[in-house]
Amino acid sequence: MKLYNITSEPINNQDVIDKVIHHNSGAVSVFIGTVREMTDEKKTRYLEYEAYVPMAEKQLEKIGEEIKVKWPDAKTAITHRIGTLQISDTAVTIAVSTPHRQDAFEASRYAIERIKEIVPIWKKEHYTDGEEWVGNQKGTESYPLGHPEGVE
Amino acid sequence: MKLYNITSEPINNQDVIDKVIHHNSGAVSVFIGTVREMTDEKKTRYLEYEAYVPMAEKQLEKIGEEIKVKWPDAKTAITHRIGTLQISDTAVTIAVSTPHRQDAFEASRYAIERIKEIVPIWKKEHYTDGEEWVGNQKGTESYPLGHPEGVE
Amino acid sequence: MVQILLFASLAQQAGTQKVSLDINDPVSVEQIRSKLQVKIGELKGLETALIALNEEYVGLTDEVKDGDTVAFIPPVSGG
Amino acid sequence: MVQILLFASLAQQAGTQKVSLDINDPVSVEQIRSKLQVKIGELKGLETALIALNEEYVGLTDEVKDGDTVAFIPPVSGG
Repeated sequence: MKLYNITSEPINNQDVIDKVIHHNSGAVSVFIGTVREMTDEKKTRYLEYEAYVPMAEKQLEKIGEEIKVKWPDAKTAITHRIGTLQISDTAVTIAVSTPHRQDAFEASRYAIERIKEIVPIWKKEHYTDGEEWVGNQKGTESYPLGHPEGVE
Repeated sequence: MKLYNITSEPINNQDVIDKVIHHNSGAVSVFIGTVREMTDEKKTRYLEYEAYVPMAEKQLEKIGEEIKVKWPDAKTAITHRIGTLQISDTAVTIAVSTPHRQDAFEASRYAIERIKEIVPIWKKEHYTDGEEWVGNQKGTESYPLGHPEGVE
Repeated sequence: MVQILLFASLAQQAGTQKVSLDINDPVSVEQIRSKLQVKIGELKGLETALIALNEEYVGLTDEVKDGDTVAFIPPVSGG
Repeated sequence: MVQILLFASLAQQAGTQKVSLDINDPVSVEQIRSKLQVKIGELKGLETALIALNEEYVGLTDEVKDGDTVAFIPPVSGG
């Protein structure tokens, strides 16, 4: 059972949830990122996700370790899909179980924020009027600290 | 498709999630409450949940309306199970979709807090050494304000 | 006739979830509570339970009419 | 030989995800980046991309040896 997983197949949410439920979990916070059609005035037709797969899985695992330090009773599983995704498809599913609910919410939110900082996955938007890699790919701005926060 | 549901059947998480995903949702925050074995030193054998069903469904719907006021783009679905539940069984599944993730987390968390305040559902713990209705059922303390916050 | 609903520890103490009371004229919620105690005896936690009239939370001074349903809601513990 | 990996807009501009560079002695990450630009021309965003050496983020002064893999990581946008 792989807790941190990059896949080109559709994500089964329940599979991810099942990885973290155990007899002393009382709460699971699940975050599901789906493909949204409208971003401001732009209409998305579909998305492509690309990853540096082995490093992305390592970074997901690192996020799980960071969560374990902050919330020792938490158990985390993350699956991110790559390839072509249609509107409403699930791009990422994060499940965090904890004995009590506050920790589950905080840890799940922490996980998605960290994914957007340190995991080498890229999204290309295919709009009705063009396409673009998301995330300032032109390099006109650098990361605020020259690197994602927390990367040594 | 019933968005606010009290059921005596096992909960299918994906069914609840599917009720809230739509073409302009980009994030779904799901909260799953499961039966935990240990509470401090006490060991639970199983739980029983009882509800005032029609009123509980109305109150769940009211929570959905409160969320709609606070987060107008949110879509909410809640299913709570009643009857006898074993360790690790799912008691409640809340799904909230929003265009952006912060709102989904906040609204989902709001929903579970409100369930614990205003929805007429009761939990009876069957411990290895006895049983008790949870929630100060002896009436030795009253609600801080004489009623759950927000109840008029 | 007014239907009274009891839940959780209240139902357990009363040995029933449903009690019927006959009223001639409208009475207050508080009076219903008193009549209930006269009919079935003291229930621990009844005085601090919330009260719902026809599935909506109400106060002690709200008016109960023939045909209404009054539910006593001990501290909830769902989720 | 050092294997260079490019992703997203960098790969798109380069027309490839993989470039090989021969080095005789260990060199710095920064020198690898310069050699890459000499070999395939300027890539927009290369200077601000993060760099991973054997799947771990590193700084410009870290040392690259024969057999290593260097990946240029433009701003990530997963999730």
